[in-house]
Amino acid sequence: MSGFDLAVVLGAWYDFRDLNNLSRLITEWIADWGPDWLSSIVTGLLGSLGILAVIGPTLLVLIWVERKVIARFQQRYGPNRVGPKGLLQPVADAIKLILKEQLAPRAADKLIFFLPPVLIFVPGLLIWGVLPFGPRMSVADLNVGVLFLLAVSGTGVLVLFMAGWSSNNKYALFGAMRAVAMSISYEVPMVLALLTLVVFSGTMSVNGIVEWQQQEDVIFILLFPLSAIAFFFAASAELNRTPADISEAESEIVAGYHTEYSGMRFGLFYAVELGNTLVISAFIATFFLGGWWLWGLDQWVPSWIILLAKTGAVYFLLIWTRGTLPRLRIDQLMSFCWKALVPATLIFVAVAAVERTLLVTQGWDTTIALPIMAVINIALTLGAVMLFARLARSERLRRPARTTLVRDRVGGLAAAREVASQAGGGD
Amino acid sequence: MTSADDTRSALSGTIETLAGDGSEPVVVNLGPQHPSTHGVFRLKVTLDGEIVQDAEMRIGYLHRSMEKLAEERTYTQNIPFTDRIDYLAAMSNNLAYCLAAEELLGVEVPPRGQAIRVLFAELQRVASHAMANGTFINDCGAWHTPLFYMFRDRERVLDMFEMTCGARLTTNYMRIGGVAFDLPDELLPTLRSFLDDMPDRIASYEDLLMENEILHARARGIGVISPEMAINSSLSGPILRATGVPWDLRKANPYCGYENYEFDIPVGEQGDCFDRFLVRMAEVKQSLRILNQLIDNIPDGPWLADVPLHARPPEGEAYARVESPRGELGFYLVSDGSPAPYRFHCRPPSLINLSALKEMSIGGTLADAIVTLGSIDIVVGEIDR
Amino acid sequence: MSSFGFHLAFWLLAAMTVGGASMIIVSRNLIHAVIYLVISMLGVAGLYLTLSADFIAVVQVLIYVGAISVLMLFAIMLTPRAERNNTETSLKLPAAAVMVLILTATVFVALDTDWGAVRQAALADQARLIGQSLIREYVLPFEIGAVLLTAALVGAIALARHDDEDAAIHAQSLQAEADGTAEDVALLTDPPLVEVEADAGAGEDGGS
Amino acid sequence: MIIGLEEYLALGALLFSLGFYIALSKKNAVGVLMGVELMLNAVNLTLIAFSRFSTSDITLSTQVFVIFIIAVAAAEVAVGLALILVVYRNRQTINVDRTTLLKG
Repeated sequence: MSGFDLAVVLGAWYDFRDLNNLSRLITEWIADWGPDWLSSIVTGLLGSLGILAVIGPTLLVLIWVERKVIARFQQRYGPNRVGPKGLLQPVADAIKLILKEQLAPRAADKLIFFLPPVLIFVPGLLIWGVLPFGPRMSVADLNVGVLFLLAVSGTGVLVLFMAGWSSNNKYALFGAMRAVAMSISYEVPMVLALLTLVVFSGTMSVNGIVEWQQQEDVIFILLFPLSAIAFFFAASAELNRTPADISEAESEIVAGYHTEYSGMRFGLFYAVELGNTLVISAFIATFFLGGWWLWGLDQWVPSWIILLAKTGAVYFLLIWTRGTLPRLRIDQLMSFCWKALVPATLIFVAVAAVERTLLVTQGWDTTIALPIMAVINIALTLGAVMLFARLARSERLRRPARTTLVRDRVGGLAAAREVASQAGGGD
Repeated sequence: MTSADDTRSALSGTIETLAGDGSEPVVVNLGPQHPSTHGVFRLKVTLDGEIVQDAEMRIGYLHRSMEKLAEERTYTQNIPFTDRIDYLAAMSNNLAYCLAAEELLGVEVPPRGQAIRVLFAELQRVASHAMANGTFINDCGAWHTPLFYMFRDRERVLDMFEMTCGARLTTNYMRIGGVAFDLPDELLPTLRSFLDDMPDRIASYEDLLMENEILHARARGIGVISPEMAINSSLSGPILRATGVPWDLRKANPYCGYENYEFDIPVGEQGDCFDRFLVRMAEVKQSLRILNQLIDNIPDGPWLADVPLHARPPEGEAYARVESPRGELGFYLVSDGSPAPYRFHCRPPSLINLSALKEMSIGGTLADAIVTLGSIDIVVGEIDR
Repeated sequence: MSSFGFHLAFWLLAAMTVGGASMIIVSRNLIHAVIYLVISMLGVAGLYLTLSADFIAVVQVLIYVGAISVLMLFAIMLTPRAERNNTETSLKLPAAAVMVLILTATVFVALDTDWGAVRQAALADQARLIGQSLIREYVLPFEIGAVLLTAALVGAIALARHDDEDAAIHAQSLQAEADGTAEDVALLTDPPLVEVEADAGAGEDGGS
Repeated sequence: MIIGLEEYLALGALLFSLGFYIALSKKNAVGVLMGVELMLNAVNLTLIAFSRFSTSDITLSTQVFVIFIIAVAAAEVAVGLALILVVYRNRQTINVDRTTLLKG
């Protein structure tokens, strides 16, 4: 394997390649003397503390990264005053938010108004539970992990609704209703996109999907690019990021469901939103880019660093789209979801089922069959995208015809009068 | 619990407000504090779901009583007020006011002064349109990126303003009879490099925005107004031209020697938000064209005619209008022979263009109304004065 | 299964379930009631977990918390404020009586019968087993379920679709009701009597 | 005390009767629907409890049955809420006391 003997550190608590070792040792130690429920509670606590310890600082860095990257897109410097390179800016922001007065509208539904900033953390943290950081490194490697991910991320919308409704603010209510409508719509392509993977790999465990990719030496974005695209877009809609950030569309409804939240309550929403972006990036990396596995490099580099790198790449893509695209309108988003993403992903579920069946029943050699299927699927994806582009263009053509975009005219008063008289108005 | 009475009272209370499908309209106040009303302007929209049923404009939050104040000051002292009417196009406002005062006083502006005025009016148009298009894309929901791109160009224009007159926004540069200062030596090289860079910049914006499917979806066919409706509402500027009417005061009623420059009037075809955006982009190009013709042909000589500081114009009235970035900007002055105008009135293009907002936004969604408002490019200082 | 952790989980979840359900009765605000329903559903999901039915538990969260409650919220938000109370009808007392009867009967049966119950070994990899049995033994019910869901989908869309003509008739009947001539409502649906209000359906459905 | 089948069954019975009471007593149609959902949940809980504790080997088929119940419940809610919307449009109320058209 490597130059030095890995076996010496393998499994020791200081082996940073598998951060689970420490918690495993502790639970084994507790199991020796304590009741079994204590050890499971301690494991759970350790896992959540570990996750919190990862997310907390990561979020602070992410705020800085996002602001800095967006600033570079926009040819600005971004935060550069507090700390080296502005790195302490998020800390300063957090301190400011904590010190700010927390206002609540007088007519707000008090209990429901105060709960969401806390409740929003529950799904935000639970999702991390099934994310595998390495071969054995996930808090809970459920055999229904994919379903768990979908179920938990679906509950978040309820909290958003609570926040928006209880604020007793019309912008907030609009934001909440938009969030709810969009979230339940985009859950469908999300489910279908993941269903292709589940059907093809034959497992619902998140780690199982990664292991399948490792075993077959292929990443799913090559096999099912359309599912990856659909999942990416649906995720960015669920995360309320541009071009689908209609539920907190700044130029329309101020801040959407969290309009009335000030101080650290807003800060919590913001933190969870960023945390969700991070975890969904991690899941995209896990499902479609192979997660902690990278063609054998995971033998040399700690698996969680590989996952982090892939997550960073996906996260950068999310920032990129956010920095580039304008926002869609709600009806356009809905029709894109139901008329484009859902049929396309549905077709790919069927494709995956057929290919899986062929693979299993014909007993083909996967090293040959999979590349062929990948090529077919990429071709299908390109076809679907081009078909969509053509349909979108024909939709565009159905709108008023336009010969040239803008004509240059050398006309003075006379020309204006002529147009005016043709139009039937004027004098 | 007499349910019949309950029903009746509940129904009689709701029946006027309910649409046919039993939905309840919601009145939403956009503003006066709202991210996309471009200042303290309030739009009261009645929504059925997301559909705008009614839009009511409430203005006056930025009223500073300028027209009344101006009656107490001399003609020259009034110039700074005009900066603050349309603070995104101070030069154009200076110009329009000075033209009116000059007409009243019968002053002839020296050729160098004319050329410098054109130069700055066109630079101002570039800056103002950059701002308008940037904020328009922002209203469409882009995350500030196009806005910052266009701010970059505006910044260079404002730098030129600063090096000439010391101010960036409220320039107070034009004077009755010309301009306050001569061009500094470094201005023309700066302008030349600006003119050299701009075509590339505009090309890159067009790459980014013209074929952007989302922008098309958001702006095409939205906020449409017909040419006759536009004319009847006395709209002007890019909104009118986007409907296909080639009405530009620089051609229709040339001032400051605009007849000597070669430029076209870009017009749209549909009169929708996207056309307004395109017309503004094209107008920036035309402005650059004018500036290119101008830069090597600025005549020498005085830049300010000899006008006494406390000039007393003869009794009479004057109306002068210019094509400001937002449309026909006019100043109407009445003199009673004293050093201060008897009446000072401004025809603000924003206010009159805004009057079409209701027409344009009813039937669309809330998001469309915001985009339409953004495409009108209002400056609240000009609406309320 | 007598460990402390299990007891704790069971009683907490039971309290959550029953408490949520009782709060639906108590709360006067329909939206609060939906949120209590969600709490109750989450409790049931937790109880499924204590019964080692993890697939069902996740499905419970996915369907009830993620979809059904959201649908209910939608339905509530589509009706005006006046309709968002959660009071009881005059049937309150009879309903309570019947409830007590059912409760005593079922609890009596539950506790008195000798079920001969023994805890089975939990199924491993339930999702796979359920999936396999769905397309083997239960393929016919599965298909019927699919047809049912499709029918429900189509039916819901057909019902909820906004029809302009209907809207005009409803406006008329409403007017009649407000005028105190509500008895004639049935007659008003007769075509000759309908004078279609010009802007009755001005709203149009805005996508979705 | 050992938590066995009886506790789950009693809990299911309690939940069922609460749902029953809600379904019968609530004025609001959405409230009625909530009661129905609670009753279905109680039945599901009972079924799962039986599947875990019963002597015969019915674990899998019970779970499949529960899946069907959940699917049907979802369909029922969708149609029920659509019905509520239609009732609301026609009658301007979703109070089940006032939807008395069939009374004649």
